[in-house]
Amino acid sequence: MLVVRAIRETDLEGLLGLASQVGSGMTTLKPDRKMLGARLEIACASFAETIAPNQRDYMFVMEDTASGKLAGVCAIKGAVGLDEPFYNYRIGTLVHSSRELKVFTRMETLYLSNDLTGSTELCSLFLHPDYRGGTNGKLLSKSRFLFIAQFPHLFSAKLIAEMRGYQSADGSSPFYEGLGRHFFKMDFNHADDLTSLGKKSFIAELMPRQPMYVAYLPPEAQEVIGKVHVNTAPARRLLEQEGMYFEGYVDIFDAGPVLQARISELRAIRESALAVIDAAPRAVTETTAAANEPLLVSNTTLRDFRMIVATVPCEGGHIALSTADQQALGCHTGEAVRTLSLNPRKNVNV
Amino acid sequence: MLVVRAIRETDLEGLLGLASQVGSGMTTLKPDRKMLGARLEIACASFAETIAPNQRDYMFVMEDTASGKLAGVCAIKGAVGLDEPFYNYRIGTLVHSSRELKVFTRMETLYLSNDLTGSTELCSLFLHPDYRGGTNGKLLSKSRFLFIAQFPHLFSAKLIAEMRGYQSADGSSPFYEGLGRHFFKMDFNHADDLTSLGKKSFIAELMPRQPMYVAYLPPEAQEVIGKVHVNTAPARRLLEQEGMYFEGYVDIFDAGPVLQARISELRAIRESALAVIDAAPRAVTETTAAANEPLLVSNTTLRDFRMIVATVPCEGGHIALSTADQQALGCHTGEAVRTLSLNPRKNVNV
Amino acid sequence: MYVVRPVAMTDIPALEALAAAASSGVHTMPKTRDAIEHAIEHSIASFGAEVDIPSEESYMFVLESMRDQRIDGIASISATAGSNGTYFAFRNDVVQQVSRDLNICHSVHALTLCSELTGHSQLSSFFVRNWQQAGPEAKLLSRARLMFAALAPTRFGDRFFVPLAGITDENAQSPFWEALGRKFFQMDFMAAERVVDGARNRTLIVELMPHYPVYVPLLPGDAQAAMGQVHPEGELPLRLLSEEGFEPDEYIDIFDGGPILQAHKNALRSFTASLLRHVSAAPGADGDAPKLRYLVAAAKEHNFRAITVESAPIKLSDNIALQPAALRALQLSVGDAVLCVEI
Amino acid sequence: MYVVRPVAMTDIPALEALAAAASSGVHTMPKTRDAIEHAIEHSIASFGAEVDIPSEESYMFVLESMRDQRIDGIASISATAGSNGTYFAFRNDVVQQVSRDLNICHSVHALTLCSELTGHSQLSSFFVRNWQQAGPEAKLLSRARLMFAALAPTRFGDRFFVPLAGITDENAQSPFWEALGRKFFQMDFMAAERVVDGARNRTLIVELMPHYPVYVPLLPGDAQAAMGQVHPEGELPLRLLSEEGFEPDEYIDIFDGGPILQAHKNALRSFTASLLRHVSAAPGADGDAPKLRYLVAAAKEHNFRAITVESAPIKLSDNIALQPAALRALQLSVGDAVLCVEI
Repeated sequence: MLVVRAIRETDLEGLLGLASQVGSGMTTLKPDRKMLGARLEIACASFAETIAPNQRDYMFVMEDTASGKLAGVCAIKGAVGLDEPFYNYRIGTLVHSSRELKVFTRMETLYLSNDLTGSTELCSLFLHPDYRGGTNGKLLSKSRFLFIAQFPHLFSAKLIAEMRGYQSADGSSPFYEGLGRHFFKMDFNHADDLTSLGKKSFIAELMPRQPMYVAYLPPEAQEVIGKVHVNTAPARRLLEQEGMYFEGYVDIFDAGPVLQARISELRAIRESALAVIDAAPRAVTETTAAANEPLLVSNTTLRDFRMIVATVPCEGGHIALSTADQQALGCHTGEAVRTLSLNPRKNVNV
Repeated sequence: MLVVRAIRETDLEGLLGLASQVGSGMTTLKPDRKMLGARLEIACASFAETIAPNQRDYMFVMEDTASGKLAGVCAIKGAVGLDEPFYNYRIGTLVHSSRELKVFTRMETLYLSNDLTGSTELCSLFLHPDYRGGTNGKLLSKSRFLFIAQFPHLFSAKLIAEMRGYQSADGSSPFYEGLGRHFFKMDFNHADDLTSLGKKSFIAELMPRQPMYVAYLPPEAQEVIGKVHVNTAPARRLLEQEGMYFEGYVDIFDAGPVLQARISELRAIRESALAVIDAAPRAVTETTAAANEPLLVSNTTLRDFRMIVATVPCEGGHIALSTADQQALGCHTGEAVRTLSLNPRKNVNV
Repeated sequence: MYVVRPVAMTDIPALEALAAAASSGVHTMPKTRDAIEHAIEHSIASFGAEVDIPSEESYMFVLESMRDQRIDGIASISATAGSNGTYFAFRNDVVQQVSRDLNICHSVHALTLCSELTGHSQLSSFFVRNWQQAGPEAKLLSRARLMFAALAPTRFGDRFFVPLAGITDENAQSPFWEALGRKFFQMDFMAAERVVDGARNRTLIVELMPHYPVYVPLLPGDAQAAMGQVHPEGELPLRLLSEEGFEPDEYIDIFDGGPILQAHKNALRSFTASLLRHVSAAPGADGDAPKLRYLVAAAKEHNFRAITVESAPIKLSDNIALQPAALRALQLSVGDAVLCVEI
Repeated sequence: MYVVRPVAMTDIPALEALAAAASSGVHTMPKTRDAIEHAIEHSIASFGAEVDIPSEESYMFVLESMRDQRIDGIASISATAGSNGTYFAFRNDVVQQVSRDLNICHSVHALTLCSELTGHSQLSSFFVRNWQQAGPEAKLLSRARLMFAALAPTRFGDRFFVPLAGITDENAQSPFWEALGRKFFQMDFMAAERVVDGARNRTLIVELMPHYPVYVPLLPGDAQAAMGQVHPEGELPLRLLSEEGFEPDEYIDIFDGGPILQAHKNALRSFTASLLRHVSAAPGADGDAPKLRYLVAAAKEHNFRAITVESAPIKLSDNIALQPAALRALQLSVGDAVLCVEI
């Protein structure tokens, strides 16, 4: 069985193993023992609540309980941009209109901004190739929403997730080639690496500060604004199902979209519910398993947060969980768990 | 009984009577026969669908069926800013940080923008003083959401509502005195009137174009950014209940907030439902009236849209409506109506 | 011999003929009979006005051949560029980009819509017939305006500028306009020039043109290449004005990217290198003493006239000796004051 | 008689004494022994360098009394302002606001953080002992730097500027800083000057200072009033440099709002009005011929020296007659070239 759980100090080797599978393009998860060790320490302090909420970095691992191997990782940063400025381009609209000439021109504009400063961020999602398939990706990605729904007071009002931007077949970024290269005079990967190393003062030094009309960019660069890397499209859909939207913020280098939501409006906040573990589950599950929809189920403890997918009946505030499920969650009959349907219900009105 | 309904050509006199009660501060509803007549014509064409959706201006009146008098008015503009630029200030964040000096300064910034161009707008809400009280204000304001839920395809993805900004006891606007006056060199009311008359090219000519740090403004001006006029606070709360939020856009003159929402995320879209009018309502209503919560109920026809508040049982897709209610809605037993609880349900998770 | 003098109503037919010879490269020159008449009337009124503060005055000069009274050139100077509006130009800013951590140092050019030329004095409408073969008379015409300004400084600002037409291709398309103006105006270059009537001080410019700086590296190559490039018909005035002390790099035209030359008057030779001298009668033949070419202008505001002469160096003398023909051309007598500058 | 000459290592004690007499009003002057030593070494190396393109050179001059060899003043000039960074200033832009519909026309000032002075040559560190009573020797010291630049133009840019300290109150608070810099730096004016060490070319400036124009009407009255106002100790250089041709309105200092004077070299008298002459022996007493005061500088880069003399007008002469004492001060002989300008 796969369990998503709060990371522990003993996970460092497993985490390094996962990171070594990541490859380029994910600047926050590099197989660097020192960096990952430091991050793990912060993560453990986060679940132990020994550091302030906006300094926290909750990391979760997906463990295969059969082998004890780590199958994936994901994280929630309490707040971004409070130590180093967090930059985005925001896409706005400017209208140029002359009644005399009957000209009405609507122009998109890029503003260099730190608007998302202080937001809670979903990040560092990686699922080992051996485990891709079924509901594993959903469980891993969506686990964070159930965690937020259980502990909303720990987070900022705004939740964001940066998506990797579009790349051409040769791995280049048309947006970077059309804009950033003129100002940074270095390769995309080099510039991107520098930001992940925290060397961000060069952005203030080199980046054009003034709002820019999108129409100035070459068509190839214009077209990819807000578009994700082809490999990232499924991850984007999962987040959108949970109520996250592209609201016009993009990465300054590759123009990848930032998805965002008010935490209070997340599907997990609106639809997740507490349920008491039922005393006699077995008979029920066997008869009606097919009729049940898959549920995300988590325990309610911060320090040893655990979560699984279960396809069991849940009605009237009661849930039927097998002994194995209860063990995976570290829960017992009669205790409360939080549940959320894995897939969103269709909205009949739209 | 009070019915909110699509406006008709014959309502001009009643509308002028209402407008004469409005007083200053509401630039879109002045007792000017020519202006209101022209607007009424557009409204009638809107309900008749003889003009394009983004040119439409759906006006609703609240009629006292006992006297035939008009008790209130409200409207939905299909799209703003497509003929004349629609200006706002957007509040953004810029971080100025120097690691060398250990200085980290987070500054709010005002950007002159036309970002809301093309949005659907709620506007022109006015309730006659004789009718203020009970659920009348709610019925009038919220009627528009039920209309949108019934006809979502007629509107833009984004819904906005401009709220009147804060004024001092003497009627002056601290924000205008701190900012606009330096550039417009005229009184607030004069500038505000000019914009309502559509003479907006002066904004392009006179308004400062560059982003501005809020910290440059006098403290009195900074404090009122996004604050509503004291008389507007109840209207703001009603809109917020329906899922509209202040997202950082304010009026360029008085810094009154713009509330906004994705139409797909409105409470009315998520929670309103169709119900069939029940054949034998009487017995039910008498016994359980106290237990029922008040409902907004509307018919489903665009051209003669009508809406009331009813405190009747509604369950399992059936609603019990009295003959009087049915007459007010222009509906009959067996036909479908759209319903939405007048007050939002509490979200147990937040 | 040529003389430069203020335009007169009798010059209308001559100016019409000149306008027919000029192409689109001189967009500030009046071309229709109405426009010419109006410009002449305005010039006569300007010369006649008592001026304390420079305002809407515009002074037009013609280049007249003394031999046959033919008008071979025209040149104007306006007291202020934006007297009935705001004069817009792109300022060519240089942004230094330095990152010590990354050891990067380069500069980026950015074009900013600015209105600071509004109060400056503007030179315009320079055109000489057969400009490809023009001789010293072209220098005379171009500089005479500035000699007038040097004589009547209260009629002008402290700074002067000259917009010169930029380059267009064989289809009258401007690569600079294609990259910039078209995106906002949504029309062809020539159509846009028509709607603004060659002016750069119209309300619709601030309504339509970009409010934020244009980073030059983002422009297509042909638009970048067109920045500051002059239309072939502008090459002559560009050369003459550069010799005078004008500098080309600070501003360019918002429509076609043509150069806008500008200078503080203290940097112009007509102001700093001109010498006030008195007229003396020319000796007969003064043999083979070395001669220099001077522009000589009557030192008076109300019957301003200017010619070129060859003369012995006057740097170390209080006088300049003029032949009777020169005195007639200037309508002066021995003993009168003249302003001279070597050309 | 005073002579201006390049600083030498032996001047260290004299410069320490001078620095002690100067207050905060000359923030560009080296004040500690280390700073003074370093500045002198840098100056000597700069004078000794062969320069093709102006770069990090900085030339320091002292004002020496010929009678007692006392050093009574110091003045510097740097080849480029931003040789090790970007030199930041506020450009004082004027935005014309015109609405024809509303019949409104006014101009709004806006301060824009700019780096365009980076490549210009900078005058700095001007200080004269007892400046309240300073006579013509102050003019000599101030202008000698520019005469050197006129003699060695390849060592300098085409444009020059001089930042002058702005005003502070009795508590060393700057009203301009309170309204602007403090909001970004979150510290006192003097603390900020300490962290940047008086420089305007540090990375932290671009990190912290505002990226968008500051609309002047939004500043508090006392900050607006401080814009372009000079510290009392700056009044003397302000007057001298204004006479020279510098203009004060285009830039102000980013910290205290003090004036930054600037000019193109073609607008400076040392460049345009200086005359190259040859030294002739002074006649004995030349009676009551009218005399003018001239600054006379040895026309050579490597032992540059300058003095002031009274002389008959030299405008119409190829020579200037100098007394033996003057020749000794300049370390020149009859027949040598000098650059002269009336002061």
